[in-house]
Amino acid sequence: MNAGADIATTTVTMVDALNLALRDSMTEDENVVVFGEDVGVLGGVFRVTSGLTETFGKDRCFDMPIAEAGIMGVAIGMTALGLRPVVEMQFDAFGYPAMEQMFSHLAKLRNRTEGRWPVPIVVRVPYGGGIGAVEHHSDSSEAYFAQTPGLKVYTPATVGDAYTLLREAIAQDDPVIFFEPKRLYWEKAELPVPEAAEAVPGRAVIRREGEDATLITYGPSLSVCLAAAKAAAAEGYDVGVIDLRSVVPFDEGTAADALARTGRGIVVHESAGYCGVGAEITARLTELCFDILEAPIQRVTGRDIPYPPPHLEHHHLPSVSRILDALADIL
Amino acid sequence: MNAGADIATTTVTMVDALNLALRDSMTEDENVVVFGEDVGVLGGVFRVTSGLTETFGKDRCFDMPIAEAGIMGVAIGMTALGLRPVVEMQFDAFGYPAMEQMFSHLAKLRNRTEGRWPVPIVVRVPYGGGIGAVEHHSDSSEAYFAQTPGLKVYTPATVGDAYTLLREAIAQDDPVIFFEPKRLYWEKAELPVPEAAEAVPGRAVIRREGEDATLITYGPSLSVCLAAAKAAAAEGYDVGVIDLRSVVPFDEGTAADALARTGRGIVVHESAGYCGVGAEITARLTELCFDILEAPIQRVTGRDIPYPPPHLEHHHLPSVSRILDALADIL
Amino acid sequence: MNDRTETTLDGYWTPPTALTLVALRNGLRAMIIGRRLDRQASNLAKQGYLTVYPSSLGQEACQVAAAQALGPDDWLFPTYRDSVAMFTHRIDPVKVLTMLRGDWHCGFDPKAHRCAPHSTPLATHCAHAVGLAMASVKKGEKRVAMALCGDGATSEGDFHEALNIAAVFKAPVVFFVQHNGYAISTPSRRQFRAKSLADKAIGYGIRGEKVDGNDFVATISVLRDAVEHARNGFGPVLVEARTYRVSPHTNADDPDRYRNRSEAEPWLEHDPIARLTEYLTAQGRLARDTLRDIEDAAEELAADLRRRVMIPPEADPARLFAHVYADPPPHLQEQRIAVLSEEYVA
Amino acid sequence: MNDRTETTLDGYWTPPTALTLVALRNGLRAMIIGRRLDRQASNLAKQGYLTVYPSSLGQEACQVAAAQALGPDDWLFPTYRDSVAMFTHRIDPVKVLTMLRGDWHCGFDPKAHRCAPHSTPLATHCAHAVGLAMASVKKGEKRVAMALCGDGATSEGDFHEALNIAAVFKAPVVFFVQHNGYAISTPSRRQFRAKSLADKAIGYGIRGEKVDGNDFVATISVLRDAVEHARNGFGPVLVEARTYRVSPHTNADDPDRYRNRSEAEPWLEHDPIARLTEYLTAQGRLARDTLRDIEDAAEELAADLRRRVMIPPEADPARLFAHVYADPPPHLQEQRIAVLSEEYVA
Ligand SMILES: Cc1ncc(C[n+]2csc(CCOP(=O)(O)OP(=O)(O)O)c2C)c(N)n1
Ligand SMILES: Cc1ncc(C[n+]2csc(CCOP(=O)(O)OP(=O)(O)O)c2C)c(N)n1
Ligand SMILES: [Mg+2]
Ligand SMILES: [Mg+2]
Repeated sequence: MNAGADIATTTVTMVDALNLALRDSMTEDENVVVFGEDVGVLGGVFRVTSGLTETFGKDRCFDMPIAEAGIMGVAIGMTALGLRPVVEMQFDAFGYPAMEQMFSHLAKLRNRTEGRWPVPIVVRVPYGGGIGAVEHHSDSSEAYFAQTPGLKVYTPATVGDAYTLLREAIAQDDPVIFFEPKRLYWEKAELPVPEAAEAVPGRAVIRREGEDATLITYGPSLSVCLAAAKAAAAEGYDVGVIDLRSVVPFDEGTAADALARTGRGIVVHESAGYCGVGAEITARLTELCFDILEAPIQRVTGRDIPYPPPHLEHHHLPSVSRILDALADIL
Repeated sequence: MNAGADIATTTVTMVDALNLALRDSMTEDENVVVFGEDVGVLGGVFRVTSGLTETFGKDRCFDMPIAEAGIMGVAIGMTALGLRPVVEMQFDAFGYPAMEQMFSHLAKLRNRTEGRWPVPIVVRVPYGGGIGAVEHHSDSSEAYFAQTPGLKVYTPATVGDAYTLLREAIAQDDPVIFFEPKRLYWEKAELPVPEAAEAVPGRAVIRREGEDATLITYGPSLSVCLAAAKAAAAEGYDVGVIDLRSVVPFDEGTAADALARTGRGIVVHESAGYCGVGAEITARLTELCFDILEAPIQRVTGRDIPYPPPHLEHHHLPSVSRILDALADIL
Repeated sequence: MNDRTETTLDGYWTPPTALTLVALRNGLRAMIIGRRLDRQASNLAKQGYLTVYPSSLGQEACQVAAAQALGPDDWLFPTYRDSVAMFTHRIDPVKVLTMLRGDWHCGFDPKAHRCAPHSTPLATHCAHAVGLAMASVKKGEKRVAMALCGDGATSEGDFHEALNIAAVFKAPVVFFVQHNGYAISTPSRRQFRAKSLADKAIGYGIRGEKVDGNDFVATISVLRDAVEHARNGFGPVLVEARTYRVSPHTNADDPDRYRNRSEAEPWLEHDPIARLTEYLTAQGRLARDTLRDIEDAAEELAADLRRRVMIPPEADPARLFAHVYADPPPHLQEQRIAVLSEEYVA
Repeated sequence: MNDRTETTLDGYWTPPTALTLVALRNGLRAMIIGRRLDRQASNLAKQGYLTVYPSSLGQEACQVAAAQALGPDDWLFPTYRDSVAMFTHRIDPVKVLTMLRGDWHCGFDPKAHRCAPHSTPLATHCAHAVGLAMASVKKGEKRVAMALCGDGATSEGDFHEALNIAAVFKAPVVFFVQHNGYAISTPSRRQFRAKSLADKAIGYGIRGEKVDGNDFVATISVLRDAVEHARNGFGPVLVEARTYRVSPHTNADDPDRYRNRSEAEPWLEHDPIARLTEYLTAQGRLARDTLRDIEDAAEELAADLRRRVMIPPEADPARLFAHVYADPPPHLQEQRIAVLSEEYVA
């Protein structure tokens, strides 16, 4: 079932790409194990782990009791004997019970033991809104993890990156909180999977070049930014878009280079703005580009409110019009 | 034992001031209850709740089993019948097990119920380092809470504010995460307590005027900033210091006014810098003062590492010399 | 720990305090109405009028008994699965469904109805029930809090902490576990290994009961006893009701991926509504007319529910900002103004 | 649940698999040495050479039995209180004390010693033990993991989740609770209401044992059985040892605020070292000389510990950055350079 290797081009969803990444990693390294709530025979509520139990057996992909802290703790313990667990938190907010395990152990164990006990764990977190889910099902908690030293934070915005970033997250020795934008799960792409493997984590990618202003974003907001850039083009503005791919590490070089050309930037993300990841990006890029900036870097983010109910979520989320408004302020 | 009312001037520590604030609030409103781990007959490991059980009875101040999520959940349930719990998390990192309760319920319940179920809870968190404590005992987690909509985040830097801010936190209807700088617990001040009640939360205070640059800080870092300002004065620089007192709400007006005069600012805090509170302050103030800034706002913060062991913590913490270095960069 | 399953799977358990005929008829009525509203809600979800709906089909005895075992000052702490309990607790069905419909998170006044919002984060509300119960004792009141949860939720640390704290403080709480065999796709044998969830009571030093959750008579009797035990200062009670989740986890779930349809058969044979109907009929206590009246009332309520849910809810963005804080910080006030002015523009 | 307290409080429990004389002498030796090192550590803390020290005075039977019940591939998951268990597990005392001394968080190689760093966040390491045990099974190994914790830690949700998961997977873990009567100032009656913590085993469907934790013979026998039970695929075991925390919580604690000194008396009469010494002496199995030899060895080790702890540890700031990540992000590399260059300046 190592499908990636011999298929030239195939149309897959992000769910498929993630599934394939898990399969390929599990095939390559028998220490990779996958577990969480309903990830076995059901294949996860989003089907990302579909068929893994069938292919690799119950030993390699299995259901756990509903105990997120316990799941995280078990994963940590397993690394002592060389396993490389990939765990799923069913929805973003349901990872909160595991925060003590993640902040006090996952993030710190390598450091505490001076590298003797690395914890190569990937925590997959379906995150964000825009899918009309009821309360507690649409949080975006990446900033909590981004500010925790010892953790890495990845988030793909494309089907290809979903594959590549997940593969890389599993392969490396640092713990990675892997944020999967739920509303992109069913996005499709033509994918010669192994060849798409150009995404280097920690390396942002320029999704659109632009001379007038730069949008800096990640995950679910990339498509909104691309749409905004297109709309701006119709109004005569040449707006570039940068996809960070990982929040930790943050590729400030790529972002700063783009900003240096345009002198104007907007950071866009879906999670709340106050003390969000956008604040860090803004502060760092301002420091790096202070003399070149023509206007203060703007932020277009989720509002500083609990995630709204489905009928109201569009008021919360960054939208093309909010980005255009912000562009109008600085252009 | 409502000691504050009739004492003219008395020398107290921050621990005493906090204890007095609890006493005065408990006397004034019988719905105020205090609980947590070892807060009863022991009076808390830092003695902040000393004597409360004796004075107010076991019904008003009591020990709980060691279950932080449960403690937080119990507090939330109590508010349905009008109680106003003040709970203690024994050390900052030991509040992590309660994060789901804090993020998914405490922060959201008023909003979910459209104001029908307010949750007037104060969570007291002894935080920060500098006291030579072993691992897991020196975290500063204010940014996690500052970025959670629905929560307020206070932190006193003086003995007087410890009293006033805690009183106000207990009196108001929003949940407040109240960060107490452990290393200031034994600071002393002359305190005509009720008269010192000038601290308005959400209102920053200028601790030192200065025309050349502005240090913006809170909690345990205030004294470091004041010392740095003094050292800078010796070198001929007139450096002002602003104490925010609360991170949510953030009094951007006071900070921006000061910055507008100096054109140069440094944000100083002890928690890790990456995605920390300083990023938000920097980003907002840059936006407000963009045209007036002579240099990018600098940040002097804890390093982005797990809190170090006692023998190495001084390399981590903001110090006078690090602040002076940052000043040298922008002056 | 008392086990009242054995005696009831094939017969009917005789309650220590006799249930009045009125109580049994009320139970039957609420079960029939509850099932009808539940079916209506499932349909509304399929048709897109609700975002999602977790049905409690087959669990009506538990749902109704939970609500009906409570006294007039007692509180209910339900989960997403417990809409029928909330209907029975006399909350307007439209307001119960608000969260699932997606116009707001909670549609009713929790204090007026003595009912917490549906809890989605599993087991977290168990501690809320304990807090309320402790506050009640402190205030010299005699309220009992009943926390509902599923078999899966018992694996969470929050469940344990709540039970233990309640035990230490002898808090008047009834923890009512509807053991319906599944947590989404995970069967209960992969959730815990004990013979019975009620066995956990021993480890907390509290009273534990196991009951046939498809037997209304047994379930309400056990719950009433539990409520009075708690109310009278004897401490919390853990009640496990063995039942079966006949429906998918929610309308979005596909149970064919993880269980055989035939598995449901014995449970359908023990359908709680059929059993109580049969019992009352056999005893000559249920006239055909009465049954038809109930069914008519159920139809009417279902039609009313459908009609009202189909009216598009108002979606005023001002609501988003109105109650985040009693006293909002300045940055939020700015955002509120921005959102509202966008509205005027649009 | 087996209760081995009653039989042992006044006598000595006869183990099912006879303990060899060597095992008993090893136990006594380790207890005497452990207590001496523990006292040395307490003194070093008072004198400021350690930041803090939580003594296990009076709990030596538990400490030593825990370590000595393990086989050569088994792992220990200790708390801050379990330094004596770690000494017995053959980790250099100076390295055990590194965390408490404050030069680094963990001073030894956990994998080489099959011992996790002391866990401070209560009960969190219980799940780590489960994970290790599950990995061992997956790898076809026969390792057992032993997680130590206190009575207070059993109130945490993490304790529950770990036991439940271990039960479901029949993971080879021994959860060993040293019930020493206190969690800092909180007596165990305010921590839980069950008659015995071992009763919790029933609710998890696993084996539970209660033992007199001041009786070395009983404790090591129960733990050995538990370890072999787990190793042989019968699932986890919960062992509660009833003992008493003779010392303050740590050297910084003042127990006079919350308990009467007289409370310790019956426990001091059941001192584990005195009991085993008496037992062996009464049986003619312990020569005066042997005892003196052990005591001499203990003195020597304590002196060595003192000497080595008093040498100021090196405090190289490069350590702060060396292992935060395998592959550090750029902002951290910058900080590393900044800190190191500050160093060169200073
Ligand atoms: C803390 C948390 N983790 C995970 C989930 C996702 N989730 C929702 S329902 C469910 C299964 C719950 O099963 P059970 O407690 O048996 O209740 P039932 O649905 O059977 O009524 C899960 C895992 C959640 N809501 N909260
Ligand atoms: C999660 C967490 N909460 C609180 C604490 C603070 N704390 C340290 S030791 C202790 C008491 C633990 O008592 P017990 O488990 O009985 O162990 P003992 O100290 O008696 O050996 C507490 C509350 C902690 N370390 N971790
Ligand atoms: Mg269930
Ligand atoms: Mg103890």
